[in-house]
Amino acid sequence: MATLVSTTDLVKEFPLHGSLFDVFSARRKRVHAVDRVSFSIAEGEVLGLAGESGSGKSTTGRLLLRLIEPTSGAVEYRGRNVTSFSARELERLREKVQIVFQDPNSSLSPRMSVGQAITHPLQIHGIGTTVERKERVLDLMEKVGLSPAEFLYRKYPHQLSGGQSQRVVLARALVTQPDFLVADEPIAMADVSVRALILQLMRQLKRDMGLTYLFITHDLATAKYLCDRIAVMYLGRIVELASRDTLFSRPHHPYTKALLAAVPVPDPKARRDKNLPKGEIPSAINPPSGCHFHPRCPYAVARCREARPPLREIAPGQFSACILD
Amino acid sequence: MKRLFTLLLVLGLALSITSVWAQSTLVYGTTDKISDIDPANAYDFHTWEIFYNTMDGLVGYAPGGSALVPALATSWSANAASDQFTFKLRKGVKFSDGTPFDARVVKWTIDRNAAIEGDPSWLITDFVKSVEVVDPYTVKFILKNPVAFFPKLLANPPYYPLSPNTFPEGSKGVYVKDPSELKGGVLSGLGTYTMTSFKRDEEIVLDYNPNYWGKAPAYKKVIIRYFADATTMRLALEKGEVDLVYKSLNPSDINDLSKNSKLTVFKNQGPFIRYLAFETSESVFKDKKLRQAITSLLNRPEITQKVYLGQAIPLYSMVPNGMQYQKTTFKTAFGDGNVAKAETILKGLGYTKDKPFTFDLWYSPSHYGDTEANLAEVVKAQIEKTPLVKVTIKSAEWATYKQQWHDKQMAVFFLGWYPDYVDADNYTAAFAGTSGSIGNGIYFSNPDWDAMFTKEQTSTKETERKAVFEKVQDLWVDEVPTAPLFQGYLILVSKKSVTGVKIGPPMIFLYNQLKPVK
Amino acid sequence: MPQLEKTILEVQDLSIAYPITIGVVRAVEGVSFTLDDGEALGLVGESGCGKSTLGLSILKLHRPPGRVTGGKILYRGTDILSMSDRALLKMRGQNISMIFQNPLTSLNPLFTVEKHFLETIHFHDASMPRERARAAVGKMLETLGIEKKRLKEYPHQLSGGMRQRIMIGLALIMNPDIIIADEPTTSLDVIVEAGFTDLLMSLRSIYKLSIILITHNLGLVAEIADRIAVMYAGRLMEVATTEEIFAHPLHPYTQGLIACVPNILVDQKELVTMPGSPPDLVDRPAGCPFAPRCPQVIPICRQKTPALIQHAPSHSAACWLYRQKEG
Amino acid sequence: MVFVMLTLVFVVLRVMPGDPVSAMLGGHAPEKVIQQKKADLGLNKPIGMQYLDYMGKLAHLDLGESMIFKQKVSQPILEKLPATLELTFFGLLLSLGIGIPLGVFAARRRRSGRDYGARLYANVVYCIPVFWMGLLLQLVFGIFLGWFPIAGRTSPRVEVSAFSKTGFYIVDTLRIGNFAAFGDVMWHLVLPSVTLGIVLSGIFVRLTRANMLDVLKSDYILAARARGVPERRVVYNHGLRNALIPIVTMLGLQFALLLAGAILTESTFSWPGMGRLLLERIYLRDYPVIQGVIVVYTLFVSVISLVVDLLYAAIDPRVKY
Amino acid sequence: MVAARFSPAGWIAALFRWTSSARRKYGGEWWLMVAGVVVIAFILTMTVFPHLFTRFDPNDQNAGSQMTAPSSSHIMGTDNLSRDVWARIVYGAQTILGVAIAAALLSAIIGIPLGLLSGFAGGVFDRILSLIMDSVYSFPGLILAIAFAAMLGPGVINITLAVAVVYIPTYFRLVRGQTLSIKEEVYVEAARAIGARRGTILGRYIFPNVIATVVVVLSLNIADAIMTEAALSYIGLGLPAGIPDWGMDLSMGKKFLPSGIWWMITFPGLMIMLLALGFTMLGEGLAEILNPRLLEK
Repeated sequence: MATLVSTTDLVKEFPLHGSLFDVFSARRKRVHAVDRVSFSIAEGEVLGLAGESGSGKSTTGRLLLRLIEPTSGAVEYRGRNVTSFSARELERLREKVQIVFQDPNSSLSPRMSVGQAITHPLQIHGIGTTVERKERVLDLMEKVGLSPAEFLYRKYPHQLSGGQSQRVVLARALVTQPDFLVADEPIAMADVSVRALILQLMRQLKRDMGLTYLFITHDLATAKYLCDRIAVMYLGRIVELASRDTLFSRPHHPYTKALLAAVPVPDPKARRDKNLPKGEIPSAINPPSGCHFHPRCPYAVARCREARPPLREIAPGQFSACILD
Repeated sequence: MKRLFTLLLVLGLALSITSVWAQSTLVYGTTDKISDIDPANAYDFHTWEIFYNTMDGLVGYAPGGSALVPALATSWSANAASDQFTFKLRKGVKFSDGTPFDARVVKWTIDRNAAIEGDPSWLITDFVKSVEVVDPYTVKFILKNPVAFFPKLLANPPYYPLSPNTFPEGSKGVYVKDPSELKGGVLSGLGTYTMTSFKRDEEIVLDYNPNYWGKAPAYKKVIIRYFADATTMRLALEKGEVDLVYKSLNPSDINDLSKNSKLTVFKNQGPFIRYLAFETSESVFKDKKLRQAITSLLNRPEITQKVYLGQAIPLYSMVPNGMQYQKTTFKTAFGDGNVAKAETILKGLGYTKDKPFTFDLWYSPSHYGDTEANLAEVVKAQIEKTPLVKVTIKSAEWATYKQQWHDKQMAVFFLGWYPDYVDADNYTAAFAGTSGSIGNGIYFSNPDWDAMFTKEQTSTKETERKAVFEKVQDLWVDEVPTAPLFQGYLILVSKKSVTGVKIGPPMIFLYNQLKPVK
Repeated sequence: MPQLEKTILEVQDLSIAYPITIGVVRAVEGVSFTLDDGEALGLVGESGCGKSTLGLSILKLHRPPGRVTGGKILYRGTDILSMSDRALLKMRGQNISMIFQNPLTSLNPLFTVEKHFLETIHFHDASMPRERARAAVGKMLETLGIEKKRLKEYPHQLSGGMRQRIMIGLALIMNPDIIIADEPTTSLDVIVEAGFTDLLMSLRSIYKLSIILITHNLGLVAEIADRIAVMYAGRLMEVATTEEIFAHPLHPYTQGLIACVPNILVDQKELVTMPGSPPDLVDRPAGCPFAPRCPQVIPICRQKTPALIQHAPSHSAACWLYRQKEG
Repeated sequence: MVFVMLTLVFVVLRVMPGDPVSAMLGGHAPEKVIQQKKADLGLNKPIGMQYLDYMGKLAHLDLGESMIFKQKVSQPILEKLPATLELTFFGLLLSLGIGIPLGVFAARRRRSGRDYGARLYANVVYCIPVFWMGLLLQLVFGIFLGWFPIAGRTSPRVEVSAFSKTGFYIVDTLRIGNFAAFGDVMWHLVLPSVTLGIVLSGIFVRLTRANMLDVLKSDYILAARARGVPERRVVYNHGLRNALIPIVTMLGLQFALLLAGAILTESTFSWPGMGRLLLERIYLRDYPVIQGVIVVYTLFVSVISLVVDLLYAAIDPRVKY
Repeated sequence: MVAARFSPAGWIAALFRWTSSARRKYGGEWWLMVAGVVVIAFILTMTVFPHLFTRFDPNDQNAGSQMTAPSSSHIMGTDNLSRDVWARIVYGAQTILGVAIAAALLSAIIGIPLGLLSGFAGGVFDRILSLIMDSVYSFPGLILAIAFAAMLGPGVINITLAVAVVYIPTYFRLVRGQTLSIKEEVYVEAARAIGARRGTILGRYIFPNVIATVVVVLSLNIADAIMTEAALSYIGLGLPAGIPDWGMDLSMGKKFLPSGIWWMITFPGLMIMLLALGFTMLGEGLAEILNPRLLEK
């Protein structure tokens, strides 16, 4: 399969708004939100980006669309370097590359009706006539489960339920028929039963519309359900990247292992001993040296403290940033 | 809260009991303000009043009258041409700082005040060519032109001797802004009192000057309290917190206070007049017919009643009531509210109901007290009694007002006049003489009139002057460079316990005349 | 598993309503359950089902203008709802205490950790000398695995997991019998969540606690709870032991709920979904609240509200399907 | 901020019509003298130069000299400032004293009768023009009842020069132990500060209520209740203390309102403060004094916002400097 | 909506339906707003049809005798120039209301676009503008109005300008603040993600969300402007004589205070308060109604 989207050594640093004295110090403190991240997504594939809060997974998602500018590194879409796109090119790109955010309510302008919100991308990209647009929007609304579409078309976001809002957001992202969708924790805010519906819908849409996803999540269980391959991030770096089956059956990186062990399982018979890492995820302002995970890692050795471990292929298709075997 | 209230109540009570004031202290309230504490620059009534009491002149006015009497000069004489005056000075007089008073001091003072070129310096420089010390107690003034009334000028503060020792060295040509700049912090004068404390806009304390050459006053201390508004001053008087108030109560307050049995109201025609000034050179009122028309519409008794609640006197000549040479020509020529006459004139000029004569009437909202807006409204209503005129009222603060009349931006506006010296000349030449009328924004100039003014200014013959002034007043109703409106009262209200208030036409108020009675 | 020997808390037919400007929200309706000494009860439901209101009402802390419209809450036989204010203050924290969802906002930002503790001790035992109070706090911190220097710190200086541990410490400092944990881990990351679960379990045995765990997270209840009560639209749908619920869920809602959660241990081809959304609590129609979404709905479901009936030892459900079978 | 305001005011003043020099000189002054004076005062230079001159002087803390009266600008300001400070201090004290308790009272029962009552009070009081309030109080308590003096800082019989040193009459009278005068000074403060205090209390009722409502909704309030903390302590110790943080941060802005209110109060009660000074000198077009007063007001506001920042840092442990 | 077209009865019925449902929904806030609207409507009618309210001319100096207390012929008494106080109030409403509304609108027209641009564009432009606006804002507004009024001189237009200047920063800060926070909203990011240009984002996503707050502030602002206008007139910097004006009439009455002439100050002041209160209550009511987030709690 052809590569649709890829990143090479993507870096994003945020300057810190610290105290006055920082201005005088030689270098302003910076947060390394994303630290040399490289991956590629094949056409039709679902890549999962998993990690705890503060791991830089959402930032990575936004960098792919150039919603924020990368500090360095490149993003390629169909072999073209998105990072060097002009404003016009970027505008056109957004017909084909879309994103869905975590909180559907805040993703919709309170003063735009459902119909207006979904139609707007068509207007921006000059697709269709007014009549065609409405037809297309109503069609899509039915498809994503917003029915009766005619009725919901006039509604405003505060009149919708959480599940409906997320469907509106999905419809808006898909109305221009993109081929790549970044889904940034689309179900994190939803209720249990709604989650299942959205996941189901996303799976179905992928099949129907031939979509490629970058699926960002903190929940490995949903990642397992939806993704073909999964990348695990820790403090801005990818620590492990593998196909779903490999990752869940033969995780390599200690952090991946810890993450898998910590996931609560809705099965009383499956209560297990958890070999949990110590403490909590450290601040990204002053990350630990070497392997960021070493202070919490039960297997850490002296070498882990010294240098950043490279992401290496430890088995075909399985990459891990751990020096241990 | 309640406890605090009680506490305050007790404190207030204690205050009223403990403040037993010496009988010899007078608390005097006024809404006036003091300007510079130096006769070389001060040029306002209130500050001059302080000078009358803390300094003394070579000549003075008899208390309550307008006759000149000897003061620091025991006698004087003029040469035949009336352009040299010689004064014999009183001996053994000392300033409050101990400096002896002599002819040298007089010359020093006149020279200093002339050199500083302050606001009132024209009172010296327009008249005096030089001062000569004839001997230690004789001084001679040599004038530029003959001036019949010259001794009257010497009763004004710019001529009052100053003690040279009070002024710091090197202050030549600079006037004093604040007593603190003086040696000893006190302006040394020859008057009854010395100013011992000065807090601008709050209070001034005058204490008896033991070096004063005359009789000791009954009140050894006078505290002048400055009130921001008349209302407060009135209440303070009613509560007995001040003994005497002078300048300026509101008309409504005067009416109320007149009914108060504990108070005495001293009321006299004052030299202060109000008038409408026309810009006669370039504005619409260049045409004297229009000036006549507007003047005929004025209704003076209505103004004094409506706006001043009876506390002002209608005025029918620029020369005030009770003054020598007055001839009320406006009464005979226009009367009051003479709509018929106005309409005849206006129709003659082609104005109709549909094409009325329109103009802006200007006033300055605070310079003459807070009644100005009412004055303008009433005058507007009077003028608009005829449909042939439409008036728009406009106002500007004093600084702007002054600039606007200087720049001929106002066609007709309200003005008032306090005399520089009490003489009909100062009520006529000041408005219609070429130079005087520029200063008041009237820009009236007529060589015949100027000749008449020169004549009365240099003449010492009463009949000659009378003839000139009567002619001028006759001509005034034809030319109407200004339209007299009304004359103010001098009103001083005091407790019954204060007696001896004497204020004559020159408006000199001497505190040493006051006496407390039980 | 502790024996079900003594009932420590009993909720009888509790109803709570919120009058709002457009009507009355019936947040909790006719809920009855018991909690035994030393037992951990999981109260499971989606947002808006009334589980938080129920939890708060046990401390008589439901937010105004909500009021109890019927029922009783008996703590060791005494009705909490009719307690005096003074007795209530004593009971809160000392007999029953509570942990909240968001540990950052649940700590007063202006108070140090120590002040929170000392304040709590002071109001329950004013006579305790300050030194002894400090010692008790120190011991508690040790139990929680927190360094003592943290006492002088303010909440914003602590990490999320640390704050939640402080919250537990505050809840336990007066040695209560019951602890109500309202979504205690929702704001925590998975690994921290797992650590918190471990801590809670160990404290449970140390302090001989009864726990009411309010959550929407089926994984979490599966790990902690002995018994589970499933709530939907203000009503209890099913109550059973944890094993029973996961092995043989009776109520179609419970079945749906379990089936729609992705399970990391299983390979799911398709998730079961429940279309529709919970009913509006203002104008609730007659009948089973789940009826409009129920795949197995029968006519009676829309007419009469089913009661919670025991179908097996320690397994009750409110569903017409099983009443019919019996009947 | 000082810089911006000064520049603005400088420009405003220079385009203002009216000529301070001819206003100050009598009508007799010859043109030559007027020009001379203007040259002395630097008024004949281009505005840009005048501005630079002024700023240069200001940098040396020199406010210049009055154009109308021969005095340093700092002199009238130093004389009037204490009066304004005394008035605003008591006004603020009173408005906080009324506003905060009433706001808490309202917030504790949202949408109850007492809540609506307190809000009505807040709105009505806020909409009362300060000067009207002052006049009504004067009318009732000064004229009809005669309980309080309606103007000035002291009675005419109290000899100010006997104690005036700092200009803060409260301090001055106490310093020399003249309790009669102290009583008189306090007595005069009552109506003006009540006027100012009441009118401003409306804002603090609103502020306190809104912030208390927010705070009382927060989780730590619930958590404190759940730990058995008594209600009074929950409201005042947990609630009010947290609610005070935003109130304190807003205090800087409220202070501007207080100063504006003080001008009107001063004008109504003939209070010899900065506001009256400003008005008088505006009529006279006394540029240097007007500028000086603005400088002082701006400094005043800046100092207050600095104090507010420090206070904020002191009460909120989350803020660090 | 469509059905009710051309049918006044339909409109009224719809209005009635809306009001009754709103009344139930918002309770106290609703009555607050209604009270405000009633006061404003009353005074507004006064400005449009003054002759319906009084038979006297406000400038008629022979309406009665001087300073008579309220009576059946002069319900609010007469002033020192024998004018009817109530007639002055009725005609004076035009002045104060006109000035206040015009000033508030003017400052909104200037402040809103500046705030939008400044908040959206950011950078040096934003920093300089913000510095200026913040300085002006934190400075006592009345003092600024006084300075401007003194500069411009008395007059209706001038006083409007002087009042307007004071409130420009209010709108600027409000709109800029809102713009800044809305700019960070996810839906704006979403708009960028669908390829919307900056202008489109500003016009379709930010502006409509800002404008609701502006309406509330406008109403509260008019209340403030009313009091500022009255204050300027009161201290004599407002209007020249001849135009009936509440603030000026109030200050005219001041000097008759010790004579016990209470009606000359009481009634104009009361009207200022009522009018300001009307707009405040309208604003407060709108704030509660337009901000549904408040009601969820």
